[in-house]
Amino acid sequence: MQINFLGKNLHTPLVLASGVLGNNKAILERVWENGCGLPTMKSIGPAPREGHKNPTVIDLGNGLINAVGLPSPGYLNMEEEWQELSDRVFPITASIYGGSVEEFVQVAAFVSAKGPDFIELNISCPNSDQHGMVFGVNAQSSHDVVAAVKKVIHVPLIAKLTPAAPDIATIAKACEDAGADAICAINTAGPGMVIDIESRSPVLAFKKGGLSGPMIKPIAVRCVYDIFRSVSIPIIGLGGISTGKDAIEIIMAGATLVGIGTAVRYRGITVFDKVNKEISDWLAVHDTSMEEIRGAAHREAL
Amino acid sequence: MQINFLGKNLHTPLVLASGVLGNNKAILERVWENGCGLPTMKSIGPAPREGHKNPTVIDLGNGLINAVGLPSPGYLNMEEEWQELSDRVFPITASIYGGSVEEFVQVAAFVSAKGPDFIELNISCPNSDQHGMVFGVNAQSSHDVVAAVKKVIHVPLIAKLTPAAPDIATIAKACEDAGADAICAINTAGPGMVIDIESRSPVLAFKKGGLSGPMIKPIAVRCVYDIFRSVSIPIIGLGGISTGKDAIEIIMAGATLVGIGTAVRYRGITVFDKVNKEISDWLAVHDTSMEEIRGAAHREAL
Amino acid sequence: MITQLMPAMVKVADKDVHSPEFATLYVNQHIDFKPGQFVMVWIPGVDEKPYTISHHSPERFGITVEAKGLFSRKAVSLGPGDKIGIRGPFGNGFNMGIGHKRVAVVAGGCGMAPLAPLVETFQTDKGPEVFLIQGARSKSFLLYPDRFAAKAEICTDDGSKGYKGFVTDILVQKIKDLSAISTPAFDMVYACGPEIMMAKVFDICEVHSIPCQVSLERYMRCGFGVCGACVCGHAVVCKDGPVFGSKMLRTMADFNTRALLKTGQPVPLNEYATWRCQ
Amino acid sequence: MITQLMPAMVKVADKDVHSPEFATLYVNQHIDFKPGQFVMVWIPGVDEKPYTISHHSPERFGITVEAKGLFSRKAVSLGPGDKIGIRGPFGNGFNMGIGHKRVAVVAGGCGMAPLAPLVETFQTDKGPEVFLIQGARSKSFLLYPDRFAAKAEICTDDGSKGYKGFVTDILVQKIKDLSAISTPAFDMVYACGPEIMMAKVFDICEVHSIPCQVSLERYMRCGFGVCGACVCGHAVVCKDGPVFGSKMLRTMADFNTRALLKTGQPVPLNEYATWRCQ
Ligand SMILES: Cc1cc2nc3c(=O)[nH]c(=O)nc-3n(C[C@H](O)[C@H](O)[C@H](O)COP(=O)(O)OP(=O)(O)OC[C@H]3O[C@@H](n4cnc5c(N)ncnc54)[C@H](O)[C@@H]3O)c2cc1C
Ligand SMILES: Cc1cc2nc3c(=O)[nH]c(=O)nc-3n(C[C@H](O)[C@H](O)[C@H](O)COP(=O)(O)OP(=O)(O)OC[C@H]3O[C@@H](n4cnc5c(N)ncnc54)[C@H](O)[C@@H]3O)c2cc1C
Ligand SMILES: Cc1cc2nc3c(=O)[nH]c(=O)nc-3n(C[C@H](O)[C@H](O)[C@H](O)COP(=O)(O)O)c2cc1C
Ligand SMILES: Cc1cc2nc3c(=O)[nH]c(=O)nc-3n(C[C@H](O)[C@H](O)[C@H](O)COP(=O)(O)O)c2cc1C
Ligand code: FES
Ligand code: FES
Repeated sequence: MQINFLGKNLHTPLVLASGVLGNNKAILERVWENGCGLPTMKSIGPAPREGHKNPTVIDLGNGLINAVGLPSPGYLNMEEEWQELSDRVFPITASIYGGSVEEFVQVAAFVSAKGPDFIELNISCPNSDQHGMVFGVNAQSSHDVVAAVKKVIHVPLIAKLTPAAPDIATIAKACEDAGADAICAINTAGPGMVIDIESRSPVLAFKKGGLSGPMIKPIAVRCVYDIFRSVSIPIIGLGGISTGKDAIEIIMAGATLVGIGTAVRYRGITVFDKVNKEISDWLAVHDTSMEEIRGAAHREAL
Repeated sequence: MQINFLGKNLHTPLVLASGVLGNNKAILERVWENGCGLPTMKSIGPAPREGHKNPTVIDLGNGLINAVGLPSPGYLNMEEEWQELSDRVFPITASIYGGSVEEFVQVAAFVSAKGPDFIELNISCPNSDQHGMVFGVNAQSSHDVVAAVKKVIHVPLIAKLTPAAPDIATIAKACEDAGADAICAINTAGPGMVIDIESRSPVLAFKKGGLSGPMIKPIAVRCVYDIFRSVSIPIIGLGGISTGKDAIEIIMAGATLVGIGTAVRYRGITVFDKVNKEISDWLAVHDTSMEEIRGAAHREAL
Repeated sequence: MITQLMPAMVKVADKDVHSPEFATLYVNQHIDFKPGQFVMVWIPGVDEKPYTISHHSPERFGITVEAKGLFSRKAVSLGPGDKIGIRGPFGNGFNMGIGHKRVAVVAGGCGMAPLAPLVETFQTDKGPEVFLIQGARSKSFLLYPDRFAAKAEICTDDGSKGYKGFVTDILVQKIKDLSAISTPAFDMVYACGPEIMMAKVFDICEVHSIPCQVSLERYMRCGFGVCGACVCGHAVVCKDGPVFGSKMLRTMADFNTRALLKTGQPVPLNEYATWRCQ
Repeated sequence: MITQLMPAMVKVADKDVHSPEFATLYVNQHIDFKPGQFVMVWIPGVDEKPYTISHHSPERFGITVEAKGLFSRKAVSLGPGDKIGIRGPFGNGFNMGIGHKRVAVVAGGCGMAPLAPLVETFQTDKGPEVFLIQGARSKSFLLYPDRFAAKAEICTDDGSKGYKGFVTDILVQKIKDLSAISTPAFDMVYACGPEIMMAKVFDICEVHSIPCQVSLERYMRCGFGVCGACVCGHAVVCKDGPVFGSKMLRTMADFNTRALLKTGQPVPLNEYATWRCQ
């Protein structure tokens, strides 16, 4: 199941979604050993941030709602992690966020020098009032931030988009035009809210939170389908992918790599090995390949 | 459980969501007899429209995906229905849609004369390329269509909003400012897509469809919560409401009436009686009232 | 696994060609089933339509399709190895009652499809005596001529086989004959065919105080009682039906009078048929 | 019903005040349970934190809270009738083994909370002989003094009760004594308390080739292995733990060295403690 992605050889087509399991070497390595081709680090911000008070992550049964609130040591306080990661044997994507184009550029330039294999711009996180999402719902601002960051980094750039954009295909195109090397879709959907009726209070301390997991899969598939029609750069498809069949579905919508986040909750860290096996079994039974089925849902039926 | 809504007495606070069970008198009457305080008719358009080819509605287990495609006899071809409805003993809301402000006005003026109790503007349907949604994602266009329609109708106006709006609270405020008497939220979420991987083809003939039912409830609750903070007109809250507890939750977010659509699939037409009973049992056990709990999630916890 | 959720793509395992117009497609899959229930059949890129389960055993089922329009012609042209999407079963199915001694089953044309498994069930389970009346336009339109243990009363519009005339004529005659021996003549009359035929059966049964059940047909979208496409009076055909008993039929405003077009517009039944012929 | 999903608001049914710092809150609800598992406790408007289930019967459970910071002080101030939100249980719990003859249980301070139900289970189920060593700052911090059938070896930092000194001194001594009679001295050593204490226990056990299990504490958010807040080396404390055995501890980079702050930054354990004191 080896796959070449923007010039790097990955041992599997599966990506660990940003914000899941954090950014320490030992755990990212474990994920990689368990069949993840490309672990993504938790988004790194311009300054130290503790994130929101608990509850921050609640399991709704068919998906999660979370408002972790972009906790980050801040890009200047991660020497220890970079040090440890410097002799890693696996590829990583560093995810970053900022509150302005300047902040994005500052963080990106610094992080790029630390040698991640890819940099992902989180222009799509709904869990903070000041950060991220504002860029991802507008084509012009998405273009601006991608173009500015592209100038200061030396590794391929992935733009991570939000399904809250009124027209995600337009945003993706703007990112491609600005120099993005790949698109990652989608970040959490909604936002949503759950209220505990006994205490009459929203359960999340931040009140609202992003939705992930099985309940957002149809939204993720639609987004990847739309983006595939508007750009020619590769797409990392994620959002509710839990099984090999889910992965095949989003590949048929147009994804090159497939991300997994919430499914770690439902199937454990070994979800990567399981999904890889399910994908290759399915491909074998159907006598086909990843390349052949990519974007297949765009061809005329029968 | 009687409740006064914009001057009308309803025998229960439950609304039948538009597009569910159609717009013929006999079936609307049955729904009303089964505990629905206010049946909403299927959205009426400016011209006859057959809607999309099948599959148009698929059950995903925890909600539906649909792209029925706004079928309508067209407002000029409904004499028979209006005739029958003229001697009804129950209240109704007529839902309408159009492709331009002029069409909305044309349909609204005509329909208003037929004597529905309320008119709902569907400025939020995602299942057609030309109709509806375009208004609901923009505050200015929402304001324009509401203001124009308000001038030509003689019954209270309800604006039905889409969760696809980047900021639904702003849209709601624009509608209130333009003269809307109530807000209905939400229409279907997404849109989403499901692909059958065996035939490699999107299952819906229209490919994309709106999501409804339990999986969108957190989005609906969040929207009603946001709208409640920005307007002072009453809100019809719907989206995934299936039980009395769901209804209590959306009332605590700020809803005055509670709509039910997809739950008809999961609990039958008697879902209305069931939910009414569940609501009043809960209120009794907690020694409280609908009025007291409305918007309760906005008060400080404990 | 076939469920009411996403269509399951399954292979057509076998095909019986009954006549140029009729074919039965078999699928080697288990499906829950009660006679009278239907499935939604999806041909990707074409359309999705409801079809009665006309053949059923624990590991196999079949649907019988009459080539009429675009979709059904495509369905009839499929053969072993072709794939179709199936979701279901939907609908209530026939109420087979308890302790029935004698029932009549009245089938018109393709209406034999839902009734056939009913007849089979009755004939195996030490069920009631079944009086089967089968009608069609002409001989070649008679479905399953050799399927049942008991022989059927046949009638054709053109007299090419059996009695020349309507199934209802035979039903009336038989009720008269039997009334001499026992009352009621039948414990239940089951009917499926053109709606006008079913309306006549209902009227006849009402006159003779015999309960009846008929299986209705309407344009369908969801198949599970939400979209409203199939509404007939106060009844939701896909969910409350497609089988309705005498009590329901008595108050069902649109029975034998109106049906909804795809637009949702209610029109007289003959206009509905014209639209279906486009 | 209490599940791992949305917190269930439940009433505090009873409260035991052990000392000004410690209280146990009881809830009259069933919860699935294995000794060592924990629940997330939510006080609306305040925060949500993990607490070990320290008392358990089929229709009731309890948590013992030490008043340290904002949240735990609030929790300790609650009483019968007050409501708290509970989700869980989470974590793996202790592996109680099969056929153990003699085990040691080493508790430091509040570390007694997860170990107490383990001791009880061992003492009822014709389990192994339990050698219990309990330590605390001073006498008033000793949890559950009269809870167990067998008596415990007590030690306090200030000598206000029992031996003046560390639990680990007693463990070493006991292993020596027992080694004269049988090898290994214990089939398993279970420990919970300050991480430095657990690290010492682990070292002692390694030297004497005795397997051990310790229960770790880290800042937590989700409680079910997704958010990464509680990661310790390659282990996810809330999901793979909180209980870890010798094999895992041998390769767990951050054990007794680093923990993550709320920001996600890894810091030396003492710095983590300082942050927790803010
Ligand atoms: C519950 C249910 C069960 C069904 N079971 C079967 C079955 O077992 N076998 C089967 O062949 N069909 C069955 N049908 C009908 C089937 O779903 C299709 O409507 C039919 O196959 C025609 O589809 P089409 O797209 O090919 O034709 P269309 O393009 O829709 O219509 C063209 C032709 O259909 C005829 N026609 C279709 N429906 C009507 C009608 N209501 N009244 C008058 N004329 C009509 C017209 O005369 C015309 O010749 C069932 C329908 C329902 C609701
Ligand atoms: C799996 C698990 C089970 C737990 N079970 C229990 C339990 O049964 N009973 C119980 O009382 N607590 C338990 N805790 C700890 C509990 O979750 C809280 O962290 C604790 O109650 C302090 O919360 P706080 O908000 O009141 O204090 P904070 O405001 O977070 O911190 C203030 C005080 O906490 C002390 N403190 C907290 N954590 C540490 C630490 N890691 N190292 C050093 N000092 C620290 C500081 O010294 C300071 O006095 C458990 C934690 C985990 C992860
Ligand atoms: C607890 C949690 C934290 C997340 N944090 C981040 C983050 O820091 N940066 C980011 O780009 N996405 C973050 N996400 C979004 C995921 O990377 C992913 O896009 C989303 O969850 C959809 O995928 P899934 O359904 O497989 O989880 C987070 C998701 C969860 C559940
Ligand atoms: C099959 C179907 C058809 C619908 N048609 C309409 C419509 O015509 N007009 C409209 O305003 N909303 C329409 N809706 C949206 C519903 O009225 C409702 O807003 C949405 O389904 C969320 O509520 P629910 O989760 O209770 O179904 C339709 C929904 C479904 C499932
Ligand atoms: S087909 Fe949708 S309600 Fe019957
Ligand atoms: S608390 Fe979230 S992974 Fe452990």
